[in-house]
Amino acid sequence: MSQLQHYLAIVAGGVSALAFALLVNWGFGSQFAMAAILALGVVSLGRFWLGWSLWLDGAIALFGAILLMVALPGMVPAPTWFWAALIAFWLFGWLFVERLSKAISDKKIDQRVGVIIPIVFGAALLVIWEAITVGLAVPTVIMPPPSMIWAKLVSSVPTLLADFNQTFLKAVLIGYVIGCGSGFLVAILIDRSPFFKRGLLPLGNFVSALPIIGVAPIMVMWFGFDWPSKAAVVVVMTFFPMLVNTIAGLSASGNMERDLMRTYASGYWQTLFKLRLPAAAPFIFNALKINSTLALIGAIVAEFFGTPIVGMGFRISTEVGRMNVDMVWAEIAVAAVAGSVFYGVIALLERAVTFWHPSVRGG
Amino acid sequence: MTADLTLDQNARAVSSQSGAPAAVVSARGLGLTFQTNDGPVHALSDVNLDINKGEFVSFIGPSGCGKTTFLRTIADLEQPTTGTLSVNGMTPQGARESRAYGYVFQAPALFPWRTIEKNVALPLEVMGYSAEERAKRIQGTLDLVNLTGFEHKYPWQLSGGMQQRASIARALAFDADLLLMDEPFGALDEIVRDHLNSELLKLWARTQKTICFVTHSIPEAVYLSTKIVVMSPRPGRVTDVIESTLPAERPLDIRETPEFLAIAARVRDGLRAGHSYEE
Amino acid sequence: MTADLTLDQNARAVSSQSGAPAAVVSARGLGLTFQTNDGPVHALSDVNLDINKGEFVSFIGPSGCGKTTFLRTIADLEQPTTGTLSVNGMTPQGARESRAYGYVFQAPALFPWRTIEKNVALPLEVMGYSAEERAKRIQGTLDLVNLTGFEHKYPWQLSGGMQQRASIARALAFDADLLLMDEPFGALDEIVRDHLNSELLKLWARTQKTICFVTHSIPEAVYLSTKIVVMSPRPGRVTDVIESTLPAERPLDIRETPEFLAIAARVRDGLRAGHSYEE
Amino acid sequence: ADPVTLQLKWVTQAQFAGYYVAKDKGFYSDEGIDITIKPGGPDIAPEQVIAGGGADVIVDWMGGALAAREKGVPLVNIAQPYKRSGLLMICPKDGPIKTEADFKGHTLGVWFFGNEYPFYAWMNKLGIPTDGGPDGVNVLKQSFDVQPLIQKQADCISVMTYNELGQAIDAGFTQDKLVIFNYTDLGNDLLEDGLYAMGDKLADPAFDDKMVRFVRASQKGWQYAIEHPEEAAQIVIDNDDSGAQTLAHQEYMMKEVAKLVDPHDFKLDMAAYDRTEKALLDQKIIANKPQGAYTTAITDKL
Amino acid sequence: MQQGKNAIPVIIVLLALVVIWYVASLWLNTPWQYQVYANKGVSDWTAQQFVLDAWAQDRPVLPSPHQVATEIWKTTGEIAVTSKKSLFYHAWITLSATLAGFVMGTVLGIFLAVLIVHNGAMNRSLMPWVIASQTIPILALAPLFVVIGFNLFTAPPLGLPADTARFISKAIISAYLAFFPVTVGMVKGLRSPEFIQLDLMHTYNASASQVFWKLRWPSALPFLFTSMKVAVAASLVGAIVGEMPTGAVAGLGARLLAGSYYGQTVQIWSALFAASALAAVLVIAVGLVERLVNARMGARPA
Ligand SMILES: Nc1ncnc2c1ncn2[C@@H]1O[C@H](COP(=O)(O)OP(=O)(O)OP(=O)(O)O)[C@@H](O)[C@H]1O
Ligand SMILES: Nc1ncnc2c1ncn2[C@@H]1O[C@H](COP(=O)(O)OP(=O)(O)OP(=O)(O)O)[C@@H](O)[C@H]1O
Ligand SMILES: Cc1ncc(C[n+]2csc(CCO)c2C)c(N)n1
Ligand SMILES: [Mg+2]
Ligand SMILES: [Mg+2]
Repeated sequence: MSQLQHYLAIVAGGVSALAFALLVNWGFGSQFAMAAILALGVVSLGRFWLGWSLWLDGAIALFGAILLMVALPGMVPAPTWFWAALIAFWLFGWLFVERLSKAISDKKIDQRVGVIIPIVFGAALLVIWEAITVGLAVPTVIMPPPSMIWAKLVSSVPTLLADFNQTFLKAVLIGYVIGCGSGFLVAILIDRSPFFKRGLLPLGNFVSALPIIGVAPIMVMWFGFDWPSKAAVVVVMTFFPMLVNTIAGLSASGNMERDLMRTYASGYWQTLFKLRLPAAAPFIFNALKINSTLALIGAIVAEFFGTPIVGMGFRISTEVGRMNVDMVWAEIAVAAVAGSVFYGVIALLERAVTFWHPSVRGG
Repeated sequence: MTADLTLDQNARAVSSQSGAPAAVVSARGLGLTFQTNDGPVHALSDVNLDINKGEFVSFIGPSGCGKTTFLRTIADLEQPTTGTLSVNGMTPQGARESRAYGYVFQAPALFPWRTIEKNVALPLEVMGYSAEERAKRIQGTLDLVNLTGFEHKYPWQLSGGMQQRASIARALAFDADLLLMDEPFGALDEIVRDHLNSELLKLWARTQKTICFVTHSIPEAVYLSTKIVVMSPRPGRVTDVIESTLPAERPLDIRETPEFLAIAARVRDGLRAGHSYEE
Repeated sequence: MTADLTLDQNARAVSSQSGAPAAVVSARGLGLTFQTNDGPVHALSDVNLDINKGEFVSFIGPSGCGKTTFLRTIADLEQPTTGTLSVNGMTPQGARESRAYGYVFQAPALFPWRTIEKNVALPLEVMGYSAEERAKRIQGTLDLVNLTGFEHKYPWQLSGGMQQRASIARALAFDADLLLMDEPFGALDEIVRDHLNSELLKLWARTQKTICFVTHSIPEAVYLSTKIVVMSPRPGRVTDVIESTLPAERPLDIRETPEFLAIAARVRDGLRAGHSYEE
Repeated sequence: ADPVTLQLKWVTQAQFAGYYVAKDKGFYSDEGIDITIKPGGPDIAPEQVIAGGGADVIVDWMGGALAAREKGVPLVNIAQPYKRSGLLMICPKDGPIKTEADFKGHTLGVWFFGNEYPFYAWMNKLGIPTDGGPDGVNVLKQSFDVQPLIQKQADCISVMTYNELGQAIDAGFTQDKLVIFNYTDLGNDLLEDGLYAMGDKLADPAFDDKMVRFVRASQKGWQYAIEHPEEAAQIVIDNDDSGAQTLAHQEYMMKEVAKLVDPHDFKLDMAAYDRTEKALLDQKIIANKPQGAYTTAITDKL
Repeated sequence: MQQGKNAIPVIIVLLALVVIWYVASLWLNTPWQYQVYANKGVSDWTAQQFVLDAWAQDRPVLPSPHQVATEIWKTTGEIAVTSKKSLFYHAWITLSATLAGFVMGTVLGIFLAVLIVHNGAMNRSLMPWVIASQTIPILALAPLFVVIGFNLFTAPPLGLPADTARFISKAIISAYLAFFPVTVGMVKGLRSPEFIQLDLMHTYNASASQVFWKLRWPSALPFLFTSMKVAVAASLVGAIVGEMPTGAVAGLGARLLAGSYYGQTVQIWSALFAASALAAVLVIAVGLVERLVNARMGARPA
């Protein structure tokens, strides 16, 4: 056990004991299961003599969190033992993750089990969020609890779908394809003219650092209210990163490789397709990944400046005005999931296409 | 080992009929100066050299003396600033465009996204060979370098020595009878290197190509060559051209014979003369 | 060359009083297996070896045979899976924590943001030497490797050979009388290498350190060592230990003597026996 | 002095001239009030600011305020300076829309963020669906200017008499070139720009007293502003941190808002309240009849 | 040298862009210009006059370059920097939030990177969420966040003044955007020492903090600067977007938005240019610091 694990184990056991005492003092109520889990937490201090499976730590954290969530609605504001128990279970979760990660790097547990770790982390955040918002009776117009957001999410599926369709499937995807596609083509055109390349590359680099999001009102003015103006913002935002990365990628092939093609008296297009584009693939994917997050942001912000009454940005700004903050968060959850999936798909594609690149080969 | 071998032999037959050995590479007063930020660098100056058909010529000299530059000039990858250079009786550019040579770099420079087979196919694709012809040649040259069975591996799945052999196969796949090799075995360990050296000698004997070979290793140069060109540091000049007196048949332990050691000593003296230790 | 030299000589005096030469490194049935995704790799198996104080031991063997692994195990950079290993009579970890050895890697591994002087100072800073003491030692060791005058240069302003000398100075700067060197001259050209080899021999004679030296070059191994350890490929075993019969005084041209060539031939035979060409 | 924070519904402009005048003329300090005026903006919901404790009193439209009440923010109307609505829907005369009957199948620009309730109430009254079907109207979330009209992106747009209408006129759409639907004239106006405070805080007599003094000073401010429109416009400009407002436009706006505000009577008109409440209930913007959403206690004490 | 070589092409491309801009501005403003003449009843216009008028409209669809240039000059050169109409004043407001956010983001980014590099569990649990955090459209959250943040900071127990609260809220959004590139870059950078360098430190029996300060930190510096250039640009975006919902009070974002409320396209474009210039200055400033540090660390001149 590392030093950190040592301390975590001691503190987790100690806080369990504290929570147990507070619970007894509070007068049990019907919290027998909770008392049992806390008692188990105290028993875990025995690990220093007997050993204790890391899965047991995980189980304490999991069942403890479930019991807390079940007990929560009936006790607002939450009593002191509740907070002590929350801290205890969080510490067990942390300890579990520490130990699991250690076991994986020591190759004692399969690599793939590692996905639990970020899930535990995310779940812990949600539980703590729920506990604080509900347990401290935070006004829901300021911060709704996850449970309320979830309820809103499942009850507003048709609205959310319509918004998703408008913003993501139309504005984002179309803008993304046009922006990335034209950035790529222009890069290839420019690449043939060293003059243009020297003139445009510094400018492109410069423009990609600018707050392009500021063109959103202009695009709405030019392209109207519906999704084309949002797609236009996405096009402008994604164009330059693609341009700059593709140009950089096209000069990424090694001198030796280019000399090799020269010794074959290979033509421009042959060298382009057989050497330079494959070598540029990692750069192009880099731009595709950057752009996947930029595109969503651009489309949503553009919807603040005038839109038909559907779309994720529209919904967010309107529902903030109506104080339906749960709906706002539901929309944000959809955006986050859509964004992560979008990013993930491109990352997978990247792995498949640039399978040969050391960064992919290496795992 | 089929079409290209036959072609090679025809070529030989023609050249030998013409009497005197034909100069495949011929440099006269060749000079090359790089313009850099710190002023001009004279990489080559007044190089005079003839390389005849079927010779195995090694270039040896201290680091930075211009060996690579000379090879690159032959390959039309650099333009000479003074003097003349002809390759197969043409300008270097003409020779490159008629695909007169194969070039093997110090690093294998295989494309990591292509399998070994596809890497060897690369020059053939560029030069427009038919799919059928390609398949035949790939098989033949991979055989020649002992890589049969590794067609579908990717370069990173092979050891350094195997990668270097694949890059040689790639240079052999098309009909060039001049082979330019720039420290092809520099990165390999001594034993693998010994092995590839003797394989290269056999290949040379079989195909009768003309080979220009850059190396840092004295034993390697002596073991392989019919002619050793010793170069001095910048401005890169040829200080000695040593014709090997070793027999054509060279087992590896020829390297312990007095004759071998005598040639090696002469090369070493030539080298040491031009070397600054503080470098 | 001051404090540490004096210490060294005291140490020698003590060890020679005790009669039999003390084993600085002693391996008994040493084995090391790496667990990889493709299954276990046996890098070392059943290695038995004693290295005595003041010896210069070279390790030679085909690529991947475990030379580096053995050196790293001595240095406590890898943990043996079977057998025992003692360094200066301690466990490798104990030896490392008492800073019993200096390690020179194949690449100079100088920190590019530090001047030569500061690079040599690095281990001294880590080990908590006073500023005064540091200055003295830096001067001494840079003298020893002939780098006086380059204190304030950055690594990239030096040639490869000079960088490698700086990295040796870094390993000498603190009082370790065991020096572990893993192909320190592998990346240098032959002439520079010859030069550094004779410098290293002089240094060894002056400081009386124990040196473990990994190399791929047969002449280098024979030229430098009092003892040559020949290793075979995986699973890495010691196949031959050759005690050199060459005199202590070794001019560079000793390499053309029959005695030298005989030892070299024995090493080569040992090597070839264990080498697989397909690798 | 007692600190009071006022959250406006929109950016600093003559729409709120009375409050700025009261501040700069020292009417608030005369009443022992240390005032902070927070400008709003397109994405600021005053209801949310007050719910989070960021303000003591807000300027709001009644639609938004009653909707927020149902969300658990106990807003109470304490005074109603604006008696008439300034909201219009305007359409170019050469366009397809001449009367209410022509709306079907056309595109209308509407402001959201709590400003959409009067429009929905009106459409509800006309029985026109707003989901974009062939029998309904197509609704756009309108941007902040009259561009949609100029660019013909919408057939009609929302404007305020005191603000965007001026811009439209500047852009060449003079009154004779427009069809104008006036929410007040059509009887569709929902009360705008009232003052709201939190019901639970009002229960505290000290707070109640503070509000009385605040409203009294505000009323003085409005009286002064309406009597001295040029000076009021200049005061607004002086208070505008964005530096975006022009004096000419603020003078126009001051002149127009004077027609909507009654500076001598801040009492809530019960008829208007009842109509607003009914429209909101009919449109299901609120589900239950609100209780205690206004108090006359403050205006009675003036 | 490299820059000198590029100067001429860059200038020519820039000139070409200006020409294209003029043409586009004429083309986009033409329809409205016809309308203007029609409204005014002017019919005897010449082509030359038409072009000049189209380039000098009050609210053009695309303002001409000289209009933007004049506006920028008017709002920078001709008035005191402290005036609320001065672009410098607004740029400073934005800049201060940007810098605060940038510093916070950089510190947070480095902190996370250090955690991730030194702790396996942190690496596995944080890294995926760090990536996911950027797929959340924080910019969409900005209104909510700024309002909530603003309320939290101004309300007790913190009770900060409004300006400070607004400043902090903006800075936090900026920091949220800035930390990501820094974390990613620093994780790479702190892992960039080669194994042999780490082994070297190990042979000296160096402690974790010695390895960090003598090896990891110096080798990560080049990565840090590269990511800081991205981060500073991202913080500026964050500050600008953070200004949009805070009540359009001050700052370049507020200018942008205020311009768009009133259809002041010239103002939008000049704010956009000011923002771009600010971005350029910030990136160049980070680049200068980088060169200074590089020189001190004896890096080989490029
Ligand atoms: N493109 C270039 N621009 C400027 N100088 C160059 C260029 N290429 C080579 N040089 C210089 O020309 C000289 C000869 O270089 P070359 O690469 O031919 O040496 P070499 O003999 O192959 O050395 P090595 O054994 O290290 O490969 C060197 O001083 C080198 O620095
Ligand atoms: N960290 C590791 N994980 C897995 N396998 C390893 C590791 N390090 C070395 N090996 C394997 O152990 C064997 C011995 O490696 P080692 O580096 O000791 O060889 P070497 O004799 O130094 O070779 P070379 O001459 O190429 O340096 C090789 O097969 C190598 O692939
Ligand atoms: C997004 C947006 N909402 C509203 C208005 C118009 N407007 C100006 S003042 C005001 C509120 C009156 O108290 C309203 C609705 C706008 N221009 N943009
Ligand atoms: Mg070379
Ligand atoms: Mg090794």
